[in-house]
Amino acid sequence: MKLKIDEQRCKGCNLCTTVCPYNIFQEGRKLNERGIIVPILDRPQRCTNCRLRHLYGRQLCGACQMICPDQAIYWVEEDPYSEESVVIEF
Amino acid sequence: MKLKIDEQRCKGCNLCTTVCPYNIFQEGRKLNERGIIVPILDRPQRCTNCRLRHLYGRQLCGACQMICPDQAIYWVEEDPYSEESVVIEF
Amino acid sequence: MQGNRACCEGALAAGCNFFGGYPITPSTEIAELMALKLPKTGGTFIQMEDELASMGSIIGASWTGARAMTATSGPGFSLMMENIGYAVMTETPCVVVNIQRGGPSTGQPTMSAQGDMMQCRFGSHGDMATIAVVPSTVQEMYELTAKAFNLADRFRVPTFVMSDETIGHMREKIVIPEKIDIVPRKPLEEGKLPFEADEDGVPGFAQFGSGHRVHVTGLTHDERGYPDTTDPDVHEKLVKRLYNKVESKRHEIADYDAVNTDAETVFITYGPCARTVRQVLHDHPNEEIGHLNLRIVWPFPEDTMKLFPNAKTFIVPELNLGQMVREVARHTTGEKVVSMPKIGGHIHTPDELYRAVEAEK
Amino acid sequence: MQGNRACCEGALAAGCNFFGGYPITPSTEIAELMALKLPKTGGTFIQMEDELASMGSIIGASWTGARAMTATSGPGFSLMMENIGYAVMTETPCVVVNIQRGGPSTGQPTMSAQGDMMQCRFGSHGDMATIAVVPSTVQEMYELTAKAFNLADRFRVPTFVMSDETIGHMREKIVIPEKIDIVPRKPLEEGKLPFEADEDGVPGFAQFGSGHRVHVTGLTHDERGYPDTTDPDVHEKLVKRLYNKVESKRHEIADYDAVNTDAETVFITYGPCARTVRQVLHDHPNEEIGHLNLRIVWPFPEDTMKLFPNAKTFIVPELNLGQMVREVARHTTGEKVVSMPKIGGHIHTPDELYRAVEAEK
Amino acid sequence: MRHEVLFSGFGGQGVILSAVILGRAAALYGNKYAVQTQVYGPEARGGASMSADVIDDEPILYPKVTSPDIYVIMSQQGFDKYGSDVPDDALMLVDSELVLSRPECTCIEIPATTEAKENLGRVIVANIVMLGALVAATGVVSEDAIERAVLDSVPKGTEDLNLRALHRGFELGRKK
Amino acid sequence: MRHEVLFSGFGGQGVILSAVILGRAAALYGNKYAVQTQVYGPEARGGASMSADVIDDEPILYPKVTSPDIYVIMSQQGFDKYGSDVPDDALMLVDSELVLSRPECTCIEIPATTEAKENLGRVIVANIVMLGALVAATGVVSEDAIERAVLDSVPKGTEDLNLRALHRGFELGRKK
Amino acid sequence: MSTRVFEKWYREDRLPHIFCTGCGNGTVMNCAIKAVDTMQWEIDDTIFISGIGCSSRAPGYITTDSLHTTHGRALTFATGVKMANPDLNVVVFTGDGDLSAIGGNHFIHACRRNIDMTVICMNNMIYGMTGGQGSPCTPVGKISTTTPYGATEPTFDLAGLAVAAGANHVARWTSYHTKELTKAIETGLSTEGLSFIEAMVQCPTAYGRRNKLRTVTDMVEWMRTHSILLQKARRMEAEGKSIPEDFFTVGEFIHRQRPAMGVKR
Amino acid sequence: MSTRVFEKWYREDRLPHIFCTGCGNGTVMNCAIKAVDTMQWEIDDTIFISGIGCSSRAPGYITTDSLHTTHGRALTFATGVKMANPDLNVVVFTGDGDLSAIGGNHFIHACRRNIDMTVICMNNMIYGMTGGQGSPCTPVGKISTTTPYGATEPTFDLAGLAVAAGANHVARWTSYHTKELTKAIETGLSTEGLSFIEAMVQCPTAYGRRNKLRTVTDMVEWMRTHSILLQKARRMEAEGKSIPEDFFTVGEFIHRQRPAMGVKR
Ligand SMILES: Cc1ncc(C[n+]2csc(CCOP(=O)(O)OP(=O)(O)O)c2C)c(N)n1
Ligand SMILES: Cc1ncc(C[n+]2csc(CCOP(=O)(O)OP(=O)(O)O)c2C)c(N)n1
Ligand code: SF4
Ligand code: SF4
Ligand code: SF4
Ligand code: SF4
Ligand code: SF4
Ligand code: SF4
Ligand SMILES: [Mg+2]
Ligand SMILES: [Mg+2]
Repeated sequence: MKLKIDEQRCKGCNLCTTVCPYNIFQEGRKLNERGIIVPILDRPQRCTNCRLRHLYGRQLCGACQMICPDQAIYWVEEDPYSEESVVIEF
Repeated sequence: MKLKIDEQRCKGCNLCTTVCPYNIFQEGRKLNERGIIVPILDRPQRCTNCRLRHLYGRQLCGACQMICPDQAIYWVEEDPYSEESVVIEF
Repeated sequence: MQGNRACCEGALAAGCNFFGGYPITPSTEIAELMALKLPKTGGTFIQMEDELASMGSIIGASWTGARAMTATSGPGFSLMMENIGYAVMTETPCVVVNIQRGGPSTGQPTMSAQGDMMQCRFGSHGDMATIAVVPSTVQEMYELTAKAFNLADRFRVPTFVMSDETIGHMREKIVIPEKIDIVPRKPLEEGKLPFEADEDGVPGFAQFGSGHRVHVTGLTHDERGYPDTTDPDVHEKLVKRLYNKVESKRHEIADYDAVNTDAETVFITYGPCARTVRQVLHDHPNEEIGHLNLRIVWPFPEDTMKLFPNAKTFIVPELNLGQMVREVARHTTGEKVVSMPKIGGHIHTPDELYRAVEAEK
Repeated sequence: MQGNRACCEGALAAGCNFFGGYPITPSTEIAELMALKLPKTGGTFIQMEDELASMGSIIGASWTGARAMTATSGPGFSLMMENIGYAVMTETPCVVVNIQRGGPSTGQPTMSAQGDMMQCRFGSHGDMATIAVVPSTVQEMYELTAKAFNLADRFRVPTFVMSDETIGHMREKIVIPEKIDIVPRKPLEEGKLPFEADEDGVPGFAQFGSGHRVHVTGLTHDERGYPDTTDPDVHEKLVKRLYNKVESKRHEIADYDAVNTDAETVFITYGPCARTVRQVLHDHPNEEIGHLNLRIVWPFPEDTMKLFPNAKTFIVPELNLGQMVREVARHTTGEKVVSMPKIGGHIHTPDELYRAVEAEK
Repeated sequence: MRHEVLFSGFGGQGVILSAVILGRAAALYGNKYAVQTQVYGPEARGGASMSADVIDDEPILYPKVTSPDIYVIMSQQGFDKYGSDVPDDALMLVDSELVLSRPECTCIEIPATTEAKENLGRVIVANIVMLGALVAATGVVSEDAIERAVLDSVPKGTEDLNLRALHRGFELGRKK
Repeated sequence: MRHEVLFSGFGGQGVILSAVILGRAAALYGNKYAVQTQVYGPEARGGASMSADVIDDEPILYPKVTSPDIYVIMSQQGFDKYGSDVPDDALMLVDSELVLSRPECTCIEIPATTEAKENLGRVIVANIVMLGALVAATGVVSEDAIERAVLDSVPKGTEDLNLRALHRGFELGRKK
Repeated sequence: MSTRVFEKWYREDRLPHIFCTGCGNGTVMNCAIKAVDTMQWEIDDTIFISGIGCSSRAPGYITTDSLHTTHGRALTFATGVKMANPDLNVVVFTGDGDLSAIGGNHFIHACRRNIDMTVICMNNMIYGMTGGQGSPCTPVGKISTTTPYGATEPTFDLAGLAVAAGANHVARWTSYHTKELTKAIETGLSTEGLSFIEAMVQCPTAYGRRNKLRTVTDMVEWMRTHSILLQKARRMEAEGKSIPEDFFTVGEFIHRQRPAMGVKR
Repeated sequence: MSTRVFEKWYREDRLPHIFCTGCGNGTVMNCAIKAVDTMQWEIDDTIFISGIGCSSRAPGYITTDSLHTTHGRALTFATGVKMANPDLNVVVFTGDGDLSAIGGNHFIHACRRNIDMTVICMNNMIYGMTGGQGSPCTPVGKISTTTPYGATEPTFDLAGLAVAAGANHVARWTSYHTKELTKAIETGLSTEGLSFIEAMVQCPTAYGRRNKLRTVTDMVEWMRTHSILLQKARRMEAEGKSIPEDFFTVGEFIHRQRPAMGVKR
């Protein structure tokens, strides 16, 4: 699983940065073209959901997704051959 | 003091007949010209207020007057030379 | 049968199955009868906490597909104005009965009047068009109430039964038709957007619970129903359509009697005043007095006046200080227009009206 | 200064000392400024629970002698209708500001419109007459709001400031007059009954707490103020007086500019459209284009149209689908009346209006 | 022929019901046309209320009474308001005990309230007594018609009482 | 001469305030006439809002902009909505980082947001930077006038920050 | 010289009032007038305000300045009066329908704001004026013209609502309990903030008649025998006993000093 | 295949929504959607209804049939929907202003009738949509555009009012407490009768900014640290300790089985 932030939705509130137990979300630095500073992900592989979802077959933790007021946080199935394990979608 | 019922106001509800401790008010029998049966007074001299108001200088009992929804019950000063001590006002 | 009762019976015959109301003289009998009858026919009667709520409840019910109605009088009608505008904006079919009494304000609760005719047209903020029927007999109360449901469904607008204490509380014999035509609302077609109008300017109805997943809002919205509140074109397109779907059909919607169309002096009436005029015509059969009685006053069928090509004078008796006469005046070109206002609770006598005719001779 | 601010400043200059309101775009700045300013001048600001309550509160305050005001926009205006009728019936002076936005319903909350002009006249049930001022500049917002208080007090009617988002949110420089005339209400004279009118049709004011022991009711009442709801004469006398005290003075109340009175093509405007017409006149100084701008639209000063004896065409641009043009049409005798409706939130451009003039050539 | 019947009394006497019943008798059981209207105040009891029927062989156009030919007056206030300038050729029935005044026209005095109270046991049926008297005295509808209309209109369980009242009314009306 | 200045950006960038300040500078400190208007949506943040000034030596009749000669564009959405068919003889200032497109007309690129964030420490004053640049580049009002208008309009305690932003704007505007 | 009930407070020229024979509203007026008189309030400084309903007709019979407003809105007008001139004494008469159906919002907001006035609700459990429709206080099972099969909607506890909304003084009595009612109103008048007095009253015409309480006395008797002192009810509750279905509590529900608005300067 | 939050319940074509950066409304929507999804309600049988306000925009982003009504009146429309077709599931989103200022009457009546629906109030203690005027829930002393000198009016306890008015299930949580809030809504959805869920939410734009809670996180942090569990508050009360002024209680206020209306057939 890959953790993603949808840049078309994220408004840069940084609530995700406050709730993730692993501090995976970090305050971003760069304005995007919508004038928004999207958080950046710090080693998202550490996310409970990324690691264990397949094992348990259901959503684990998900605190960031629940609190994200903009429905911007989600996971995608990982492409088995992908090199990068985290993508920020533009 | 004389106890009076104002026939122009009384609507004949008979609440006075239920509250007077001396049963001074009795259900009337005759329709008046407004189509109303006004209670009649049975020895109203027995009324606490009639008897004792002058002595104590204030309203006594007055239960009938308070409950009378039509503001129809009142007292007048007695004419010292009057023969009748109770008058029904027409 | 009492007028208010005929109103209920007409509504029930037309399939009314939801009534949300709040009592007010002189319309109360309608709510009372609905409370008695609806539970027996599987419909829902609910007495709401006020008229704002009554209006809200019938709009909500209508979106579930119910034929919904409320009844009130002046003060309650004033309270419904905001939600009436919402019904217009969201194209929610519903029927609002106003048994008019003397206004303004609390006024004369038990007396008759027609003081809310302009309010019915202009009482809510913004531009809009709606439909109003006005009965002049208990029989018409029955028939026009039933018709109001069909009009409401066909055009998807709130439709008003603008009656008054006189007809509402009058009792006379009526003949109940064997069968009332029920013209149901047109459902939303597959592939169409929920606020995408057909050629007639009216979109198909996306009933709640039937899978259309419609968003209904009183904000200016596009054909999907989504708010778009700053684009002038979206607003203009929507509001003009809502207006024209009714106003452009005014002559098709029109429902009236025109008698003695050659006459030079013509009465224009709606509601109980029609009866006085009929009495005048009956009592003076030899004189040429024209009579146009409108059973539907909004949209105002201005062309009906042209049915009287020789008309020199239009006399408009009303139980108000002169309301519909404004419409008559707006559309006349040279004919004299005489307003015959009457307020206080009684209808004009035949004498009064006949004198007005004589004055025109 | 912003238009809405000018409204407050005008009100305060006129002695407004009570504001009861409920926020709504685009009128909210008025409440906000009042909240800031009234406590400092010893007045009372209260944010009520809704617009029905706002209207109730200013009527209550007015009976204690306060110069009371509220401000709202379309949806809130609709909710005030019942209590506006009460103010009319009880002859309670008060000022209601409506900063109009796009309707119907929630519509376009942040856009400009003049869709509530007819509602202002006919929105409450029953027959009544009230006064409405319409500013076309921020300066006029100041002056006409102040004037509204005087009119309300003089005629004892609710008086409306029927502005719109354009003027309400526009900022321009204004010149604050050194002094605003305050014409206080006429007190009830000794020996007169509280609803016994003087010659001008207006009774003296029996302020609460000053010993008049007046009973105020929205029911039809006699000169003592006591309800009498079944006597047609009492009703007729009262309601006609309430109507005529304003309507019979319509030309005295009138406030307008008439420019190029010899013209054949004449614009009739109120509010922001006046400015577009002025621009047209400015840009085309050699052409004879007449302009009648009404600062008071209700009661409608029909005689002002006669100031243009050569008029062949009246063009009425409005930010609605054609409302005041109805009044123009009612009172014209042969002249062509062109309605120039515009909805969606923007005002007409000078070009649009000039093209209309050319079309009449 | 057009008959206009005007009922007046104080609220609670049932004058509206009287007119409703009479109208019903005429329209449903009398083969005529009838329109019933009323004027009433906000008072549930007390105050003068008025109720009227127009009864005709032709359909009724103008529905209100303009010059009643029959008056039924059950209170002094009602008389003062509606009964004081009655045309000479009209007929008036009054509740003889509650109405003190008498009109210029023919007047039939019916002690309806006393009758109802003393002989029938319920003041409430005074209006039915009056109705009976009215029908007997004027024949504006048939006795049979009014009987059926009364039975239609009164609460279950009170049919007997009301019929007795009506019949007593017939008697009192016929006598005159 | 009539100038029409149009500001656009997303809600929260303060484009309405910019127009208010510019209008104020012209009307109160510039000895001119000015009218400020706007179009804004329901969104407190996000969404494209527009604000405009008409500035003239004569009293202003028609208050709205019809063909602005000066554009200040602070977001791509704003450009798309208001900046895409600008006449050739107009002048446009854009926030160079937030607006990706460029117009046909003369365009001055001001990195206002970056400047505000990085050199002034508060993104919120980006609009004041733009305002400074606008005045420096066009002279539609004097630098002194805009300075006084800014001081009138900003919250107590932020005067310094805003003045710095304005002056930085002057510099950026003059450079071009 | 005669002694009518606080004669100077009644408009003689308007009596008799329009209330039906035996209507409890007249009794509640007596109690209110007596309480006001006891407070030695001046006629010219006292304002009675009401909405629409039988009960709301009361101010029209009282000599003071008075405002008979629109249905349900009395408290908004009262708020305007009191906030514009806190030196006036304001008493509001209202009915269960006026106060709690259409006027419910103003009721809870006036309580929340705790505006310094006394609100007396004549609760006859019905819409009297319009002829007997169900109100939010019509007990379950009772007949009204809009509940012909017996009322089914749960009802409001007006006193409880007033407490939850914030009123400083809340009491309930009946028109039978003239002494207690008078006293409760008096306490209300002298309490800063909003005082809410619920007076259960008989409505023989629109309520009693349809609900097997044929005579006026039947209804008064019903109120007398079905009211249960708050203290006793609480004791019973504590003991785990339940209060019989059609009983209601009377007494003082709360008396407190939350911050109030519109208090005399 | 991606896993958005209950993707099928959101109208993708309308996101991002108009809420400001960090507005708590979006979080409450997530919780409500999760609860509805857990109940396995069908999209086509579920109706979301709201009034006017930022919070009331929520239904417009949800895929079901939805009714965005007039300010304050959502519950009247909801009553119509539910009483006309009890088979539909009805959820109402509302704001503190919408529900308790202009809509207060419908609120108490819906609770009284105990209509079978779930009402979720996003209480940001302010009028957000109109730019930050005081609401009946703005705490005393706080700054809003209409309380520039600090709010002075006493406030409503919405949950308390709902209890007094008759709702079957009443709970309060915050947008910080996503788990508890979701659970409370779920309980609400499965309770017959009216469930009222008060969700305290941060409004950085119209409330926080003026009240020294500059950033989104400040406000969320404030809610986290100032909420106190109902059980704890009750314990403290029993011990005679008072709850500090600007603290508020969270938890389940009531869960009961009074008779309800509009229950599925
Ligand atoms: C807006 C409005 N709706 C309805 C009415 C009709 N109406 C008058 S009084 C009343 C009910 C009064 O009930 P309540 O307040 O309990 O007073 P009661 O007559 O029982 O004393 C109603 C519904 C009205 N006058 N105005
Ligand atoms: C009748 C009416 N009055 C006023 C308004 C303006 N208005 C829109 S939203 C709102 C307040 C919303 O506050 P709340 O319900 O707390 O929602 P929030 O925006 O805070 O989520 C107001 C007053 C309106 N739309 N309609
Ligand atoms: S799901 Fe939990 S662990 Fe994973 S990123 Fe979100 S908050 Fe962190
Ligand atoms: S919580 Fe959501 S909207 Fe906020 S910063 Fe994180 S991803 Fe963006
Ligand atoms: S209580 Fe009053 S109204 Fe009733 S019967 Fe006695 S005197 Fe008459
Ligand atoms: S005052 Fe008391 S004792 Fe005297 S008559 Fe009245 S109730 Fe009886
Ligand atoms: S109807 Fe009821 S409340 Fe009204 S006056 Fe009669 S008894 Fe009293
Ligand atoms: S104003 Fe407040 S409530 Fe509204 S969207 Fe912004 S943060 Fe949310
Ligand atoms: Mg009642
Ligand atoms: Mg809020």
